Formats: sequence, C-alpha cells, structure tokens
Amino acid sequence: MSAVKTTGRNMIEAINDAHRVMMARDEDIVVYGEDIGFFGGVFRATAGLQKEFGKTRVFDAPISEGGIVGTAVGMAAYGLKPVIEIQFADYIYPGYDQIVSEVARIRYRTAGEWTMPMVIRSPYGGGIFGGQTHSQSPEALFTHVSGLKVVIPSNPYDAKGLLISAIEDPDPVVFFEPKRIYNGPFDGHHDRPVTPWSKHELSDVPDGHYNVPLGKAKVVREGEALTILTYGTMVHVALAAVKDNDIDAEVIDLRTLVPLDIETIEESVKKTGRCLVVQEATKTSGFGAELATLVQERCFYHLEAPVERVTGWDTPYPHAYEWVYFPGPIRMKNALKRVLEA
Amino acid sequence: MSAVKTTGRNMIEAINDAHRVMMARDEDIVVYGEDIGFFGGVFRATAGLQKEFGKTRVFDAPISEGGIVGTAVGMAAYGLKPVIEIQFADYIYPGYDQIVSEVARIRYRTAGEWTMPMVIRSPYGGGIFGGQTHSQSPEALFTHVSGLKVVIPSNPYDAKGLLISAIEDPDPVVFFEPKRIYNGPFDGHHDRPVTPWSKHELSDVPDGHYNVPLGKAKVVREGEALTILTYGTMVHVALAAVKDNDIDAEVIDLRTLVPLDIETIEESVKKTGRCLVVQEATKTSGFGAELATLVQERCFYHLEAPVERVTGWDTPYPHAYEWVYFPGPIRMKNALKRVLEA
Amino acid sequence: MDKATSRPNRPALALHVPEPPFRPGDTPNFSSIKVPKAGDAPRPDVAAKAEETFPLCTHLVRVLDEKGKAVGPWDPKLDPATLLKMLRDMKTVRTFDDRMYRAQRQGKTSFYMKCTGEEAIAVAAATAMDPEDMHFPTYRQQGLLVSRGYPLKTMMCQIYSNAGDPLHGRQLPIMYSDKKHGFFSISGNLGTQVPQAVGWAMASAIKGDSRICMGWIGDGATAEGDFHNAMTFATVYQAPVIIAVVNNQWAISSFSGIAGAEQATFASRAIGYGMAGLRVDGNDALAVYAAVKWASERARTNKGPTLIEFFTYRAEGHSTSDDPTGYRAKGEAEEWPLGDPIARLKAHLVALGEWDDARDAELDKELDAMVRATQKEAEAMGTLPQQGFDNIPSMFEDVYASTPWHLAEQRDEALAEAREFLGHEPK
Amino acid sequence: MDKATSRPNRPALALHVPEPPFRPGDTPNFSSIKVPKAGDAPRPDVAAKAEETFPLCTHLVRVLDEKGKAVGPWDPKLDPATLLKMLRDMKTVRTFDDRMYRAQRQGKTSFYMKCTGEEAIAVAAATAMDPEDMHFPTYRQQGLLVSRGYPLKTMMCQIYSNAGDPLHGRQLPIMYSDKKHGFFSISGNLGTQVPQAVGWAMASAIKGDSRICMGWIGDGATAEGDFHNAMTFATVYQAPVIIAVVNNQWAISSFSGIAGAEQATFASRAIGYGMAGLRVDGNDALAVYAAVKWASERARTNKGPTLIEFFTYRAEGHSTSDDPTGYRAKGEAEEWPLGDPIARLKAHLVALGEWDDARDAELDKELDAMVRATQKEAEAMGTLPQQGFDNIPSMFEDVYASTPWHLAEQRDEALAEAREFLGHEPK
Ligand SMILES: Cc1ncc(C[n+]2csc(CCOP(=O)(O)OP(=O)(O)O)c2C)c(N)n1
Ligand SMILES: Cc1ncc(C[n+]2csc(CCOP(=O)(O)OP(=O)(O)O)c2C)c(N)n1
Ligand SMILES: [Mg+2]
Ligand SMILES: [Mg+2]
Repeated sequence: MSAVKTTGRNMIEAINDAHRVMMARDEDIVVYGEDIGFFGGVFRATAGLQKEFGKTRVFDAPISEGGIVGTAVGMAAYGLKPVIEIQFADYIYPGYDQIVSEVARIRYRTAGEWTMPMVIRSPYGGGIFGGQTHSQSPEALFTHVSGLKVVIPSNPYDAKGLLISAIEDPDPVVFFEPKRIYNGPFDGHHDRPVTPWSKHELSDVPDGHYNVPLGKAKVVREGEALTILTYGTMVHVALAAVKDNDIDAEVIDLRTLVPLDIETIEESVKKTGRCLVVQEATKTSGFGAELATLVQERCFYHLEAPVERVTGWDTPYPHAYEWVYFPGPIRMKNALKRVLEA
Repeated sequence: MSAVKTTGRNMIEAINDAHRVMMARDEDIVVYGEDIGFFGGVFRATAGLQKEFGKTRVFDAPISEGGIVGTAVGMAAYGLKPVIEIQFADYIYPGYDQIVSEVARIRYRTAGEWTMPMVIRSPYGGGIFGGQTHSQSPEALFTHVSGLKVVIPSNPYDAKGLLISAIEDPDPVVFFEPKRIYNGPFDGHHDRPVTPWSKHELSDVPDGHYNVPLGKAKVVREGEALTILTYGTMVHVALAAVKDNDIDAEVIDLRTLVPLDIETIEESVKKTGRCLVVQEATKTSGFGAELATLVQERCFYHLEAPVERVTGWDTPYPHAYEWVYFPGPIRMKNALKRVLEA
Repeated sequence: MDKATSRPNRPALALHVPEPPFRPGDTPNFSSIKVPKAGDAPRPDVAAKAEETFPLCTHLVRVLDEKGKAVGPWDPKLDPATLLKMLRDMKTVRTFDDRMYRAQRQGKTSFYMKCTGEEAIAVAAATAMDPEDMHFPTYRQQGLLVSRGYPLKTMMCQIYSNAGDPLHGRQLPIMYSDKKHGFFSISGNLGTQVPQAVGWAMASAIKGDSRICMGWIGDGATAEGDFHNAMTFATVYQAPVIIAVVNNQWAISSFSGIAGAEQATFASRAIGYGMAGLRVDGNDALAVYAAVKWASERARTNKGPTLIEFFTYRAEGHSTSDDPTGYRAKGEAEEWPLGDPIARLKAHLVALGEWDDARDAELDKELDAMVRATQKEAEAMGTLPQQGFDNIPSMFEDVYASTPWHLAEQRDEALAEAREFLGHEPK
Repeated sequence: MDKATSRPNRPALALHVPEPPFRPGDTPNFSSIKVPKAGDAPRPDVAAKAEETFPLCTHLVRVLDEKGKAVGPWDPKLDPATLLKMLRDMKTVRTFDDRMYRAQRQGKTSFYMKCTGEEAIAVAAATAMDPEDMHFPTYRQQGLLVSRGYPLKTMMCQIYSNAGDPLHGRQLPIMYSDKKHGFFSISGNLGTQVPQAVGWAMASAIKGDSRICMGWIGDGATAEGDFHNAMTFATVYQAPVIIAVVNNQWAISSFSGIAGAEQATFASRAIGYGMAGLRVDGNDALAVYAAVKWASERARTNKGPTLIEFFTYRAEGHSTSDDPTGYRAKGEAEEWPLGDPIARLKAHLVALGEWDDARDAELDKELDAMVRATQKEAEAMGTLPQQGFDNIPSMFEDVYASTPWHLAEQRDEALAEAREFLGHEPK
C-alpha cells in the first residue's frame, strides 16, 4: 500500500475538505446555511464549495434556523443528504423544534420508512470574546434527545474523519465544532501565546476520504492516576493541565457524546479508580452529569474518590469575564488535586 | 388564629384557584395561551378566569408558542406578570429560543434593570396514551439553562402553593404540571383502578393565599434504608413501590429542580447511605443525572452503593407501549433491590 | 410595574381581543360572510405573474352553483368517472370517520379525529395531483390516503396500534405515514410539515426531478413560525410547492380571528411574499380540484409556489377529546353558507344526469358495509387495549439505524420487566 | 435516494437561487432600482383603513428632492431647530462610529458595528416618537440613544466593558440597554425583539397606558419565525406598535434577495396580515420622521400597528469581524441611488437658509473634539484588555434576583481561582 498523502490543515480547512471529498463522492449532498455560499461562511468552513459544486448544491439560506432545519427534513425525506450550517450554536434554538420534534423522531415514528441522514454543523464554545451569544456550549440540550447523534471533534484529523463519518451515517448528527480551536489548539492559558495547528501532529490531515468512526472515543494520553473524560477544546486544556501538574492521567477524548463509547470509559476508570469529567458548558445538567452518573453507576466499586466535574459556571458567558468563566488551568488543577487527594 | 378554610380540589382545580387568588391580588397578572380564554384551556386550568377577570387579562393566543413567550417577554419588560400556558410541554420547543435566549438571560444582560417575572405553565409527562407528542418530560432541557427556575408539583396542595410562589417570584419559572395526576394520584399500577384526589389528604387545599416556597424539597416519607429523589407523578410511584416492597425508604419530593434543595438531599443521603433518583423522562442527560452526580460529589463517603436511576427509556414515548416505557412498579422494585443489595 | 402614564393629547390605549360572532346559546347567522357567486372569479394563466392572482386572495374561487351546475373559467370539466370517484372517496372518508369515532368511544382506541365537512379538500387535491407527487399533510387529510387507494384496513390498524399497524404502535391514532402513497408522516407538532414540504420540493428541483409537493396546514397553525419559514423558503428558491391552508374557522376552541383572520384572509399572506395565492371554496370539490390543478401546473413548469386557502368549516369537534358545545354555538355547521361538500358534489352529478338518489343510497350502503367489514378484519388483528406487550424489542428499534449499547441494555431491562409483569415470556 | 423521475409532459424542475446583481469585480449600477420622485407618494389619513396603505408598500415615501427641498404631502414641516438637532445627532452617530471602529482596530475592545448610511433612520424615528415611548432595537439603532441624549461616555464604557459599563461587562460591545431612555436590551439573537415589542405594546394597551412601542429588525432577520410571530400578534390584538424593517440590502454577506426581496418588498409583508404598511426612503430624514409620526399617531389612537420598511444601504462592513470586499462590488455605497442621509439633510438645511458649509465644518470639528474628549474620559475608566478580574462576584449576580447556593459556591471558587491567577486578592 502506498503512503497516504497528507496536507497540513487547521480545523476549518479539514472541515472544508471533508465537505469537498464527500460532495465529490455523493451527488445527493447539499450544503446550505447563512452566508455559506458565495462567501464561504463566516468561519470559511464552506469556502470555495459553491464555485466547485454549483449554486444548487451550495447556497445561502435565509436567516431562519427553523427554516434551514425544516427544509433539510424535507430534503432528507426526498432522499438528499443535507449538511447544514448553523452560524453559531447559540442560534440553533429557533431550529430546536424541528431538530427535537422532527429530525430526531422521524425514523422512529415512520418505523424506518423515512430516515433523516443529515449533519447539522455548528461552531460552539467560548474563548473568542464572543459574549453571551457567541460562546455557548449547548451539547447537553441535544444529548438528552434520543434519535440524535452528537459529535464534537478536537483536532483537524478527527474533524475531517468524523465529519465524513457523520455525513455517511444513516442517522442525523449534530456536529459541534469548538470554534476556539479552529485555528490552533488552546491549552487554556489565555495569557500565553497561541500556537497554530501547523505545530501539531494532528494537523497532518490525509487528503481524500477516510473515516474516524462515530461512537469511538480516543485515549489521547495513557495514564494510571485518574481518568479524564472530555471533548472539544477542553481536551487540550486537560492535556496541558496534566502536563503542567505532572500528573499521570489517562485523558479520553470522547469525540462522540451519543452514542457514547462506554467500553473505553469503563476500562479506563476501572484501571485508574478515579475520574474527572470536563466540559466547557454551564455546570448544572450538563453532559458531564451524565458522564459522572454513568461512571459511578458502572465503576462504583472501583472508585476511590467521587467523580469530579470541571465546567463553566451556571451563568451566561459574560463578555469581559471570559477567563473567569472559562474552565482554565487553575480550575483544572484544583479539580485534579481534589480527585487525586480524596 | 382562626382555622384556615380548605376545599377539596384536584390538581387542576388547585391550579385554577392559584390563578384566581393571584389575579385578584395583583392587577398586573395577565394569563394567556392557546384555548385558555373563553374555553378555559384543554385541561380546564383556566376555566372561568376570562369571565371573572375580563378579556384583556385572560385571552386566547394564536398557535405560536414562540409568539406567546416572545410577547410575554415584552409584557414582563413593561411591568406585567404574564402567566402563560403552553398547551403541552411537547409543544414548548417553538418557544425555546425565547425562553433560553431571552427570558432566562434578560435580568443578567441588563444587570438587573429589566427582570422577567413570569410563569410558563405546561402539562407534561405520560400515562394518558398521548403518544410521542403528548407525553414528554422535557425538564432537563430547562434545568441546564441558567436564569430559569424549574418547578414541578406532585399534588393539589403543592400545586397551588408553588404556583402562587412562582407567580410571586421575581424570576421566570417554568412550571411543569404532571398531567397524569391532574385528576388523581397515580401509583404506576396502570392495571389497577385509580383513586381520585378526593381520597388524598393533599387535596384539602386552603382557600385564598398561601405559599409553598420554591427551592424547598419535602420529605414525603421518612426512612433509613435509602433516599429516593423524585418529583411529579413519580413521587406517587415511588411511594407505592416503597410500600409494596415494604422498604424503609426516605422519599423526597424535590418540588423545585432549580434551585435545588441540596441541604435536604445531602442530609438524607448522608443518613441513609444509599440513593435512587427517579424521573419519568428519557434517561440520557435527564435531570436524574444531575441529581446522581451531585449526590456522589457531595456524599461519596457516605454511599454504600452506586446511585441508581429509574427513568423512561431513551426512545420517544410510544403510544401503544406506554406501560413498557413508563417507569412503573417493576422498574422501581428492581432498582430498589439493586440499591439495597449492592 | 411603573405607573401607566396618561398624558395630554395622548389617549388611553386599549387592547383588542377578537371574539367569534357566536358563542353557546347564540343563534348562528353567517349572512355577513360574503360568498361570491360561483363562476365569478377570473382564472389567470398558469404562467401569470404572481400579482395577477392577488385579487383572488380576497375573492373565492367557486365552480358549483346552487343548482349543482359547474360554471365559470375554473370549471375543470371533469369526466363523470372522476367525479364519481371523488364522490365515492369523500363518502368513504365520512363513513370511515364515523366508524372510527365510534370505535374510540367504544374504548377500542385512545383518540380519533374526523374531517367532517372538509372531505372535498383532500380528496379533490389528491385527484388533481399526480400520484407520484408528494404530500406533507396534517391530521385532517385522510382523504389523500383514501383517494390514493391506501388500504382502509391499514389505516384502522394504525388507529388500533395493533399487529397490522405499519408504525408498530408508536404513533397516536390517525398519525398515518406511507411513503409509497406519497403521504409524509403526520407530526403531532403543528406547522412543522410545511417547511418540510418546501424542502422536499427544493430537493426535487435540485435533482431536476418532475415531482412536486404539497404542504398542508390548518388556519390556527398558520400562526406558527414554521409557516413563515415555509413561505420564505418557498419564495426565495421558487420551490415547486403548493402550500394549502385549510381554514375550517376553528382551532380547537379558538376561532380563526385568533390566527389573524379578522384583518386579512389567509390567502392574503401570499401577497406579502409575492407568491401566487388563491382563496377557494373548500366545500366545492370542483373548485378545489381546479385550484390545485392550476397551482400544480404552475409549480411543475418552474413558475413558482402557490398558497391556497381552502375556506371551509369544521363541522364536528376538534377530536374525540373535544366538546365544541363548550365554546361555539350549536347549528353553525348547518348554517355554514358553503354547504356540505358531499351533498354539493352529489347534486352536481345528479344535475349532470350521472347520478340519482337511489344510486346514492346504494353507494352509502355499500360503503357502510365495506367499512364495517374492513373494521372487523382490522379488529381481528387487535385493538388498543390488547396492545403494548407484544414484540417489545421493536420499541427500541428505529431510534437509530442500529441499536447502540444503551438502548440494547434498556431493551433487555424492558423485556425482563415485561416477563415479570406478564408472568410469562412476552411475545 | 430514489431516482428522480422524469415523466412524459412533466418537465424537469430547477431550483432558483437568488444572486445579487453585483459581486466583487463588477461595477455597480443601480439604475434598475425604481426611485419614485420625492413628494409622489400619497399620504392616507392616519385613521385610514389598512388597505389604503397597501399601494405605499411598493411605493417609496420620499420628502427631500434632489435639491434638498421638502416636497409633497409627507413633508412634516419641521422647525429648523428640530432639523438641526437631527443633523447634529446623525453626525454624532457617524463620528462616534468612526472613533469606536478605530478603537476596536486598536485592540481596545473586541467588536464594533457601525450604522453608516443608516443614521437618518434611528435619529428621525426617535425624534418623531415621544420620549416616553419604547424601543426594542437591533444593533444598528445607536441613533436612538444619541437622539434621546443617552451619554456617549456610557455607550463607550459599555463598548470597553469597563468600570463605567452599566452592564457590568456582561454584554458584547454595542449591546446597549437603558430603561430610562426606553431602549430595550439588544439581543444577540436576531428577531427576538420584535414579538417582545408587540408584547410591550399589548401590555401598554392592557393597562390603558398612552405609551406606544417600536420594534426594529433588519431585512435579513425578517426571515426568522419571530418576525411572523410579531406580525401575527400585532395584527390579532391590534397592538399599538410600529414594526420597522431596516432594509439595508445586506445581511452580512447575503443580499436581500435571500430574505425574499426578489418577489416582494418587505413592506408588502404587511398586506398579508392586513396591517398598515409603508415603504420609506431611509436616507431621507424627513420621510423617516413623517412615516414614524404617521404610524405613531395611528397606534396612539388605537388604529392598529404599522409595518414600515426603511429602504437604505449598509455602507460599511457588517461589523469589525467582516470584510465586505469578499462578497460585494466596491463602490456600491457611492452608487446607491438614495444618497447619503447626512448630506441630504444638510442640503435641506442649506436650502432653507438655515445652514452653510462653514457652520457644517465647524459642527464636524466640534463633534469630533467632543467625541474624542468623551473617549478619553471613557478610556480613563479602562478598555477591554484590562477588564475581567475586577469585581468577580458581580459576574454571579443577576442570574437570579438572589444568589442560590450553587452560584454562591461557584462564585467562591471563581474568586479563589482569580486570587491564585493574579497572585493577590482580586478587586
Ligand atoms: C406546536 C403545537 N402547538 C399546539 C398544539 C395543540 N393543538 C393540536 S391541534 C390544535 C389546533 C389546530 O388548529 P388548526 O391549525 O386550525 O387545524 P384544525 O384542527 O382546525 O384542522 C392545537 C392547538 C400542537 N399539536 N402543536
Ligand atoms: C438567530 C440568529 N441567527 C444568526 C445570527 C448571526 N447574524 C448576526 S447579524 C446577521 C445578519 C443580519 O442581517 P440583517 O437582519 O439584515 O441586519 P443588518 O446587519 O443588515 O443590520 C447574522 C446572520 C444571529 N445573530 N442570530
Ligand atoms: Mg382549523
Ligand atoms: Mg440588513
């Protein structure tokens, strides 16, 4: 077998390439959303696609998230595969009814006669001084909805491979992209210079088609002292904290929240006996609660300490207090300490 | 002090009376929603109010949950107190954006200059053969949203007292009413005859004004063997299961989910050392996950067994399989066994 | 609250709350409703600019006159066989409704919804469209299925959630779904289907297909944001879609004024978007047919979408859960100025010399017998009270294409519970 | 997917995707835009039936002609002092925008949005309404605050999220909020404010108050369901509200055709609901004033709501995060047929003999100096880079009226973190 050709890509470029690869392979894929056509999207995720695949497969949509999702349901019912962009996750709510009541339910309520293969992509998370309405992490509002898959990549390689898998998946996938790390990984040290993806091995993204499977977590660091369960931007924050504090943690990048890779989680926690779950989202009823609950349900007798949570606070994401809100290095360190010293 | 006069009321009558009492006391209360005016609501919760308080304080709204909540925001900004009805919780999603992005955030984003005192009432839960779209329990989609209070009564006395407190509260309250028990408590035995509220002491509802405070749980049964945390219909199912299986459980009716009465919970679990959380909602990322996580975070060293969950399944609520879906007596019994025998 | 201000030259404001003309106890009198003469409405060319239709948004396309004669430019000049099939289908719907309503009252299922008085709309629309065309219906378009030959027995099995229910007992009665008959799964959530219809039509256009699509919505549900979403997307992309508003005057207990009908017809919404619009006598099967035909030809030739308001009356309660005597005057249906759609189509056939009372009575008998016989067959497969513990694993299927671990665990738990509850292995 | 069907006599469908007339590299030429002569539009009585306004939904209310003369029935005949105040306010807005844009570019804050070319709209609307009336604005109505005398310094402090920011650094720059000035908190979520405005107006009517309300929305955002919700509720309850669509032709990179402007004007939406509607030259301060005055008198006398489309052009990028050269032709603003609103109002004052170039230059200088001085004062209270660790407890306030245990715990944790990060007790 010949070596796979790779190209250095940041996350946006990787996501863009996933679109390109899949649109060339599957004529039934259509891409639309606000500003995604000629302009290529406010984050440039769809740059060049309209030129390459034409206006009827890649086009701007009215500012109506409900209409975007609603028409996508019809398109999927027809037999197309819509890959739609919601400009910011904070603006997904006008489409929430169509997602929860329709996209998620149609396979079930039609006993499989109609299916809803579609990908709803949306940049999420804070760390870019976006204030209350460009910073939210609403994944838990989707993990509670049966019928949806929820995927969150943490690096360019996974972003492309997961997006390809999401597009190929027969079920609807909500695909949240951590916008803070579009252009480079972020370790939570807002006061230190950032490094671009080009310095990171996972920006070496294969050209062409490949899959990172849905439902499979990745152990991004092996360790014995505790297990850290996280996803998105927080993977990098967790890795940095582990390094900064010289802790032999096992760090698991979940990649898919639903369906969850429970095996990898259980195996790890049973080994380490301690667990920390890390989310950027507001604390109460976040996905971390589901993770913590599952871990204690399934690994209780292996646990030497309570499962701890590192999360954003239960407030909106306040513009100027971004770095007080963001679950950064100190919050990580303190939680690690709690878990390890308990 | 003279004895308080009481009247036997089912939950609907208690809720209706709370409206009446409050509307008479506070001219700024307006009540609207689909079919709630002349007709008095599909569950009759607002029966007679239009006649008593006039068409400009009690009126039918267009079938537009987004418009209902959106206009309520404006009314609250003006200085009124809207008490609005969403006909079924399953239909709250078109209003979700206004609730999450506006109602919940306005006090915060205006630094308290504008507040959003309002009550969003909605019947929720299954057990009435309502199928997928008249049975949902979406409370966890609101407990994750900071700025909202979430209240769920389990009997007529609490329903009236909590609704009065919700109306008087300076913050927005999502008030979910377990429709299965509007007319009588339900122990989960769908195959046994139901009893009306009139046979239940908590249907002895005081006339006039009284409060059941928000944020305070109620120990509805004291016990030593384990703590059951639940709310709504499931309070009755839990009590029945405890009785049927002769278990000395402490049963806590949370009444308010946010803000939670953590003291009562901690005190009980630290005493019993075992805990079961019970929700009717679908399992994954339900409010039970937050409860279980909090309990193990705060009572870990008192726990002799994992915190277990009794929940609905991670499927839509299927019409004919209502009693396979519903977390009934057998699911309760098995979970109690797991918690006690672990 | 801050005190309401009253200022010089600034009059006190007042809220207008619409109220229907009649409430229980009143004697309904609909003489204020303007009913244009049959044949009066002009018929623009199918390729006309949208604005040529705007006057029709406040008019009423009518073909059948009081004597049952088809008149005017909208007369579709249908052959008697087609007319007779429509009559038969409409009668079938009504007979079916009556039987199923009773079945619910007898405790055989949980819920039922009739479309009494509105039978012409779905039946004539189905007749005017191609069989390959797609519908995104609401719960009052059972006539589409009947007209397209979907088995009544299967409908009944769905209503009973029994072994013959293609939806495996998952959906509320009457929430049919059938791909082969171009009938999209009915949603419990009002309005959602209309942008979906637009999306389907957009997809058909994207693929250079020739199939068009029709999205249905009630007068009350037009207030949902999704109606606007549908109108916007249909307009922007000139989707080959027909959006049908069935204005039956009521939304449960709320009259159409609560959805905005006091100030404008529902057809007028089209004008706001620059979309073609028609307002049609929904109790006149020929007018319905002609309007849908016109709009479908328009859509089919890439001339853009059409909004059609079907003006009709919900002659019965909203559903088996509803008692309309609580909020509207008795006798409204009888007073309704557009008459009964079945009677009017029958009169037309009689006027044509193609039909008579004897044959009509014969047909009624035949349909009644047929529906009863079908009902027996369906009930042989079970009614709701017997359902709910057979084939439990099916309940965990189709959440996803394949069953993830958590649903597999839950399925096993559910099976164990059922075993214990039943005292034997569930079927 | 199933294969797209192609059938006899059934032509292939095609999707229409709107495309703006000019893209980067093109030479813009707006001669296809019909600009009616100033003074041409009739002015219906304030109490007229809504339908009398319908022709105005496709017309354009204009008062100022090319020579700066005010002509026709919509001439509000304002006194020079008012005109001069409007000119001053519009210039203040522009000067402020320029300074704050630069401040963002200098790294003093995260974000800024100008309203260049649209200054007449908010300023003249504020002038036409009573000071007690309420506004539910979007992010391009800074002119409302300026006209109502809200301190520029406070606006700047909000932009810098500094110690003088009344919103405690919680909101994105320019998301002002001030109750005293009747300026409702700007939302990041498009469209939400319009049904809120209707609700406020309904409340005012319920209480018999005399204050009316104006809700603002951009052309692009009219596609949101909330726009329809607002139109429906406003119509049904005849709320004393004005709904203003600022059609500046662009929504970030999407031209107004993507919101439906190819088929109908935004003012036309009013017709669909039976609401009064006006389409107004948004670059003509007098026309804006006159239209808002008309609509406000209508609302104030319980004659119902009005939809006004202000036809204008977004002369600059969407925000500091946007570079319009990526999607539209250079020079569009200069070619825009309705000119610059400030230049036009100035010309009018000059034509009236109330103003001249010298005084105009003087005013520019004065405003520039004033804004710069204010900016210095504001910056003395801090710019964004210095914010974020002072008064941390405030960040946990106002989530609720009082702080529940979980937020108290989180506050204490945040304080401990800050202590550690800063190496000293946070302020
Ligand atoms: C989103 C949503 N809100 C509310 C309901 C409850 N509901 C069911 S039918 C109905 C009335 C619908 O009236 P209309 O649209 O006129 O249709 P009709 O029943 O007259 O055919 C209502 C309010 C619902 N199903 N979905
Ligand atoms: C619900 C929602 N969707 C998307 C966005 C992102 N967004 C911010 S401004 C904008 C364009 C708005 O255009 P328009 O309404 O015409 O107003 P303008 O900027 O031209 O004043 C978009 C898409 C948002 N803020 N809210
Ligand atoms: Mg109706
Ligand atoms: Mg715009």
